[in-house]
Amino acid sequence: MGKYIIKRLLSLVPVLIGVSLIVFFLVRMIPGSALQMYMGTQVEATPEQMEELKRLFGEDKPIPVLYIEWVGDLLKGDFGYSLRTGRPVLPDILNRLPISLELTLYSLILALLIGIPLGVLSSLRQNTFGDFLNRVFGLIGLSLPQFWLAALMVIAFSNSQGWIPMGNYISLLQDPLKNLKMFFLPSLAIGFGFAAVVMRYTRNSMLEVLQMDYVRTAKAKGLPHRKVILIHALKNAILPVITVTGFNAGYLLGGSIVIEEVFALPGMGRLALYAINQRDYPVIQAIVLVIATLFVLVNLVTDLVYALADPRIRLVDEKR
Amino acid sequence: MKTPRLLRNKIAMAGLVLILLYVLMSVVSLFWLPFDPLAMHAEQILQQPSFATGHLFGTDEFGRDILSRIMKGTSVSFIISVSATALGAVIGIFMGVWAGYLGGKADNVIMRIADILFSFPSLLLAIFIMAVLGEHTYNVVLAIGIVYIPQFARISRGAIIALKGNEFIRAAKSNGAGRNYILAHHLLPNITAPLIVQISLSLSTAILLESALSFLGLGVQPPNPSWGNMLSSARKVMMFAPWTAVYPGLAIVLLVLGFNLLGDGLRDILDPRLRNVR
Amino acid sequence: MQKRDVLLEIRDLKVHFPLEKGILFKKNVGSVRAVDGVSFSVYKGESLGLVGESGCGKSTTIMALARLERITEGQVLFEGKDLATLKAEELTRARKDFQIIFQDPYSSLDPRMRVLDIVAEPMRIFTKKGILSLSEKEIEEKALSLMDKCGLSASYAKRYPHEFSGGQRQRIGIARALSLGPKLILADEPVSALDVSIQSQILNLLKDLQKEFDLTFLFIAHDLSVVEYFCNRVAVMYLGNIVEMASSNALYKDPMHPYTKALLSAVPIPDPVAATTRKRLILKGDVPSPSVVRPGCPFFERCHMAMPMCKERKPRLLEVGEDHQVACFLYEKVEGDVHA
Amino acid sequence: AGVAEQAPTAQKSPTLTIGVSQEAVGLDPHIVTAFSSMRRLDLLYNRLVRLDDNMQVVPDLAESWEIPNNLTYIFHLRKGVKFHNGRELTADDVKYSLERVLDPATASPGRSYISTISKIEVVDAYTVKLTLSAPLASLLDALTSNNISIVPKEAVQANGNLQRVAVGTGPYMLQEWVVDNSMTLVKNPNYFEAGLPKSDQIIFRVIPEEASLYAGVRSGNLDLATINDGATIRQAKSDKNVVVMSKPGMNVRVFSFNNQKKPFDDIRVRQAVALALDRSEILTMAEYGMGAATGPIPISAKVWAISPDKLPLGKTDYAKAKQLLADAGYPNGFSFDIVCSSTYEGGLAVAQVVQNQLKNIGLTANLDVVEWGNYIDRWVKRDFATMVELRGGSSEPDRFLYRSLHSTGGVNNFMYKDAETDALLELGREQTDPAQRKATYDKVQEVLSEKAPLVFLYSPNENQVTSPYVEGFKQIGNGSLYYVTHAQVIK
Amino acid sequence: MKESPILQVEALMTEFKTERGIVNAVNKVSFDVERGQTLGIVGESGSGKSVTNLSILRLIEFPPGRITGGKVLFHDKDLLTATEHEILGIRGKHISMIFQDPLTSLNPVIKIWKQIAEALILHQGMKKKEAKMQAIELLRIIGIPDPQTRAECYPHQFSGGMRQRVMIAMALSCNPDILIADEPTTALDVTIQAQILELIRARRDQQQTSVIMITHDLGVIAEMCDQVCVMYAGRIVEKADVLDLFQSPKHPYTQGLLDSIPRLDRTGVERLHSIKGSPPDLLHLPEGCPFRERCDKAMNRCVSELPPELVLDGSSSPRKVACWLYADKEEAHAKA
Ligand SMILES: Nc1ncnc2c1ncn2[C@@H]1O[C@H](COP(=O)(O)OP(=O)(O)OP(=O)(O)O)[C@@H](O)[C@H]1O
Ligand SMILES: Nc1ncnc2c1ncn2[C@@H]1O[C@H](COP(=O)(O)OP(=O)(O)OP(=O)(O)O)[C@@H](O)[C@H]1O
Ligand SMILES: [Mg+2]
Ligand SMILES: [Mg+2]
Repeated sequence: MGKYIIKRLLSLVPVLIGVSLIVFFLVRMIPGSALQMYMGTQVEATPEQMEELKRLFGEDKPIPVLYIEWVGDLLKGDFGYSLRTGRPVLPDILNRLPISLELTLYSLILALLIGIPLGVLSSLRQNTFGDFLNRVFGLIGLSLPQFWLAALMVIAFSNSQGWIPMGNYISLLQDPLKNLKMFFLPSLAIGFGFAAVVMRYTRNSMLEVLQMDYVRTAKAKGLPHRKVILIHALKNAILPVITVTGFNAGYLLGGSIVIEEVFALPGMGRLALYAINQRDYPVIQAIVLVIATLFVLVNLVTDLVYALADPRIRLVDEKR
Repeated sequence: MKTPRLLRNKIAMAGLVLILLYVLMSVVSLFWLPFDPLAMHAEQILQQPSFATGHLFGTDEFGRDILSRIMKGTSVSFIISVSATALGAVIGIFMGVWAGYLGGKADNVIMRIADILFSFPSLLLAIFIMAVLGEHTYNVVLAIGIVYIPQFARISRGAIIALKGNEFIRAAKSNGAGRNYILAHHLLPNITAPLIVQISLSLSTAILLESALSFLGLGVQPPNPSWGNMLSSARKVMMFAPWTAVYPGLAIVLLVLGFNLLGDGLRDILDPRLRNVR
Repeated sequence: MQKRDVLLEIRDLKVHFPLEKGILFKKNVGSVRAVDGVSFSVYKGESLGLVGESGCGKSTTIMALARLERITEGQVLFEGKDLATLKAEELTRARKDFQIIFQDPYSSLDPRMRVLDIVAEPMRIFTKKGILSLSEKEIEEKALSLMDKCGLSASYAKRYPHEFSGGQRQRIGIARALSLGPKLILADEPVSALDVSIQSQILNLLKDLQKEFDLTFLFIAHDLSVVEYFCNRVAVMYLGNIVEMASSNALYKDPMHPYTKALLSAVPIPDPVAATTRKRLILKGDVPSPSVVRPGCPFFERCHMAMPMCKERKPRLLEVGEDHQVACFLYEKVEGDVHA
Repeated sequence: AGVAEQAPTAQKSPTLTIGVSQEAVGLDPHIVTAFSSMRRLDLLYNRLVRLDDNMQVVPDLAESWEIPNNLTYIFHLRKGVKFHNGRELTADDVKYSLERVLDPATASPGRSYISTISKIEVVDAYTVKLTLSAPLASLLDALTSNNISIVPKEAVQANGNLQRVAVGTGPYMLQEWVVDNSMTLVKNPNYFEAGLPKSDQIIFRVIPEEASLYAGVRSGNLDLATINDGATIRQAKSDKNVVVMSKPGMNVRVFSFNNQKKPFDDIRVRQAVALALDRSEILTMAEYGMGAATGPIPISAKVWAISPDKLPLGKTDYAKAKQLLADAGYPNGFSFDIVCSSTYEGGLAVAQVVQNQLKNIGLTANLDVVEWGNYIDRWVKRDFATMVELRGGSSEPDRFLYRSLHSTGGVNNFMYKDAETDALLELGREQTDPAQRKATYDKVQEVLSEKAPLVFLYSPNENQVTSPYVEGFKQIGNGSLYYVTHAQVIK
Repeated sequence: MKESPILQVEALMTEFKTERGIVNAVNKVSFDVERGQTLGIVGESGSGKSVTNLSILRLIEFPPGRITGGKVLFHDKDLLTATEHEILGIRGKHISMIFQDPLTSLNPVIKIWKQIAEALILHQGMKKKEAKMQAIELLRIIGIPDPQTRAECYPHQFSGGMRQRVMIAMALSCNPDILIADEPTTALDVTIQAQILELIRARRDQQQTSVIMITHDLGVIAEMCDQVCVMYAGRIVEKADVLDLFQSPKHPYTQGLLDSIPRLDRTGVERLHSIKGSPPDLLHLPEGCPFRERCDKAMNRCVSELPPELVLDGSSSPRKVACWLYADKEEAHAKA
């Protein structure tokens, strides 16, 4: 198992190399530069000043050289300095990470809390009106643009204290209640659509599992319906849900840009958006790397959880 | 056999009807619109929906008729979602099919590329591409299409690998069929079912992605209306003129719902698990 | 003993599937020895049965000899040509002469093709490759006549496989196998998936076709009664090896290998009177894993007659009677004693 | 009932929370360019002189000053002013700070404001003498800029630059900065102005959505917020839970031409466009009326500005415009691109209205809406035919117009070269007599309106929304939050 | 008169609603199970064997399935009208089942001992620990080597034969009165099949359990059963003592079946008999006898009238046949 994890971690290397190459060169293909953004449309500068600025903004060397320097620094643990704020990149990213992680986690929890029971209910009443309503509800959930939902929430809750984060991040340790309160609406805005996904997966997977012979075996043993569903069916039906959950978790970590924007949550997504807008290359590069790493890590965790939940999956090739 | 199945599936039919309504709307919008969707009227800014003025969905901050703009935006949404899906599907399926069919090293290489694309969050990737290419409608198509590539690649690869184990593939081989022949005659025709489902779902997400991009100011650019940029500009005024956000939002929700209903229904129809076999 | 023409000869065929590990850089960590040194010949006009328990390598053997599975080692001489080393184009040419009937009537037909196209497909491919020269009309006529021979009426031509029952699908598969006019039919459990009443129809059909087209069969089954009925010679496989080979009569009357004996005694006989009197030889345990390398007799672990030497050396296939071969030290010893 | 309704004794809250839409980009006053940074610097540093709420230059670190001739300025500093690090400020710090700004290696944007300073002499610990190489009428105004704040040398040397630290003399000291979340400032107990600042603590919160900013004030999460967006202000105005402070600011929205690109190299074409643009309609539709029509000098610079309807081409006249177009050889109009961006500065809304208005004289404008970084790229490369811009104006005409419209101006991106304009701007720069200068700049405004190298449209309002409990805040009109020092929340 | 049967199935009817119409999967099926005896049910795929037995324990999924008529009397209690609570008390305790596919019939994510212990806890009121001990004991009895450690395994770590044994251990854990074995060996190799059949035989003989053995293998029937029912298209076409059935099959279908299997005990058969045609589509059952289209002896009457169940005299006990051939024969007398 330990060996397996190490192997999986090693497989990060090529992904990171690929991602870093793409990002590094892609970012520099975006028209405009950090220096231009910095100068804006109002500032005059003499040619000597421009030379100096170019040096400061790292625009004085060819891109491949810059790439190699950057990778060299990375290996030393130096992620560089933000061109926008002049602050070191890594601490700023690490500051935001908890916010994105929390948002992701809460959305997933909400989604699972809503999605799994609905999916199970729906599958048990397949093709009834209730099932139909459930599915349509789920599909509507899938069809709502997150940002629209979020914007409507901001309108609806603009008068109530504490529900809209307003750029004011309160950490879980500081005040758990306030923390949960401020994350509730953003998590719901994300979780709602994802709940629909969970519901669909749970439903489909339950439908499949309910036709399996072992469910019949359990019933033939005289187990009451509730136990058959909760113990025998759900344990199996949950497996594909684990996979999608993990998959979406990976996505959400870097993907809740719009929600962070609307609710003014200072997370990674927003940082990424700003960094792109400001051509803050070191920040963009670092974020993308961090997100890609997280993505791979989350996938690894998902696989581990999956292996825990499904004994058939073996992480290491054992002898049979 | 096929058509009646579709017709009998309530969910798919509901989706189809919704989509057809939109198609109708987009066709009508080519010839007729209640008002000029681009004409501004300083004296009619942010009017409430009303029968009396004829602005059934109200007007926006430039006094433009929202209904007309939504109608005009329909074709844009269709064009973007259809072409982005087509782009992603063609390239993704091509990659996935070959990866799945060839297996081994080719599979490894192709899928690693897809993985790298995959480990970018889709919106971020789209934002990147838009930033590099600039804000044009066809770049929106490109950005969303690229986001779709790995998804289609995965699905078609999975489907091909599942199919490869079937004995009829061996049968064809034993009858002297070559690689390309098997691909064209046996594999591709048989992966259409999962792909059709994926396509209809992709059509729906394309609309959502486009609107999210527009919402961030990166999608279809004003004054041309798209539902996303209508919402984006409504952001400022929606607190006191909620109709500016509600109707374009509903336009998105209903069409996306249409594609999702269709996709879900098709899945029911095409998924043998949910059917009584034999 | 009459002189018989050898149509197919297999010499020391081995098919090993590599067991791979690793994510990026795959490395071999052993192999599944699905077929581990099999030799036999198929004579013109005969039906050779290949029996054995699930996983013993029957399918792999014929898939390998049809070059649908990679051959690890060994020769496959078909009319003198070694199929194992033929180049792609020659191989295609050769395929005309040996065709396969598959086990699963559901997955062996492309669900998206019409029956007529399924039957005609091999002819179309060979025409396209310039090996046959048939017009589309000829192809269709031939396909229809084959369908007719296999008990499928012409009115089925435009239907899809899912509209047929298992038995009918198997008939489609048979018609397809016959379309190129092969000499050898490799039948991989063609009746295992079928109901008893249908099974006899198909077996009869195959017998009729054999006569009509002068076919040679390599017939796989796990049901010993079916093999007994259909084949004149039988090879018994265990864990990738042939442990006994004999004419049907000899094998069923006088099985020699302990495994064959156990196998025969385990087959339930539809006769309640006989059932009560029959003595059963019940084997312990299951078929062991083919990925473990064992130097000795493959049947060693389950054999009730096992001797110490069985664990160390692998017995050779020895001629023990007229047209009867066994791979077991029980008989080797006797032979050895005679010589000593 | 009277007793029951009586409010509990009003209590002063120690904290004032300010919502802003953009995060500060570094805090080194000599380096930063971003408006958002300036708003923090208002509270952290001082300059020699500052502007009051009537846009008058008043003492800040300099108690008083003398201008013996138009090339010499002598400043007398306050005594006992202490930096946040506890050291007293002296004339050496002023010399060091000005020299740092002037050093090209600092790459300070403030350099261009004061580049004519040729000599800085420390007369005594509390007196500094500046000598100019050429007259610069706008020097005092330039010294009010945040970019010319006075900083301690040792802090710069210790940190390389001051982007992440703040060691000023200002009323507040930097306590904590969580980027894109909040910045907490605490009262400077040694601040030199007696009784200031009023609040013990200031918290800046970054909330990018303007609607959310407004919601923040409404819900009491914020005490004060700066909001640009007209729509939001319009709504806030009808809301009794908040107080809206609004007055035309110093920025100018302009519609600019590339004066060397066909067809806008033809003055008649430019004039036609100028005549076709209806400022009040643009204001209504793009800003919800939150602004004032302006000519070349921001209308809020009351001393200098002339209202556009009193200037040439200030009133819409389609007939004349069409005639001009016909004269220029475009009787049927033509089509061209307007570069704009969806950020506030990028003026997308204005561009849409302009596009619509130009239809009236048969011109077809296509919007080239680009992302902000692209926009700047286009601007820098002068890759546009026309563009909607927001120009940062100034109450000092020289500071604004010279760099924008003089043929050698650092931000003259219109490629505008006109001898008459150049001469007038050079003259205005040297004149120290107010009446003479006024005459010169009246002429400048007339010439610029007539020749229309760009069309000055309006000055958007500077808006602050506060909760009703905020007392003492005043707007200056250039966005500065200096008067936060005077503000407190009393509930 | 012998002891009354332990289970009586009377005119059981089960149907499925499908997209294409209603399938009458089980149509008026009646049979009795005697204490300690083994009843075999043979028939082709789709003839309704499994559905019949699932119906006994009301394990038919609704929708699409529904039991539409008949009685299932267990100790004079009709299981079809029993309350949910009553039926739960019978399943697994008095009547238990083994299914065809040992691979899919065990829950893949639950440990072996837990799956066995479940029924013990439920029906015998055992504590968890006690149940685990008992489960391990059961594993030992069915011949799993090293039961202590193997109990902690998951099903996929067992071979097919071992899994099927676990199924049997599970089914027999509460000493049921009746064991229903639905093709328990179809998925297994012959040598393993022999092991499993041996195990069932031994348990049956020790505990006097009645067994219903479903199979399509006449060999298994011959080896295991006392009585046999032959099913065709949802009906029982012949019911007899095992000896009678094999010695003198009456129904043309049974005769055809017996003739069409290759048999090791009768080598050298040149050509098998085969029943023409294929089993009917239950959706479109023809009127009259469902077998008539494949029957060599079909008469006009077969086309229009469904043959009733006729009682004939057998050598050891009365036997029943549903075929018009015997309607006029002396020996036949229609069942009351
Ligand atoms: N592609 C493969 N990779 C690895 N192992 C394989 C592969 N194909 C077959 N095997 C293994 O080879 C052995 C022989 O398989 P084969 O299919 O030839 O058996 P069989 O005798 O045909 O069995 P059955 O009666 O079940 O069809 C089995 O253990 C199987 O697991
Ligand atoms: N869930 C279901 N939905 C619809 N029809 C069903 C369902 N289950 C069974 N049937 C139908 O009921 C009939 C009897 O099925 P059953 O499973 O009892 O056959 P069987 O005799 O056990 O066959 P096998 O030997 O294949 O197990 C079949 O025609 C089948 O199509
Ligand atoms: Mg096989
Ligand atoms: Mg069954």
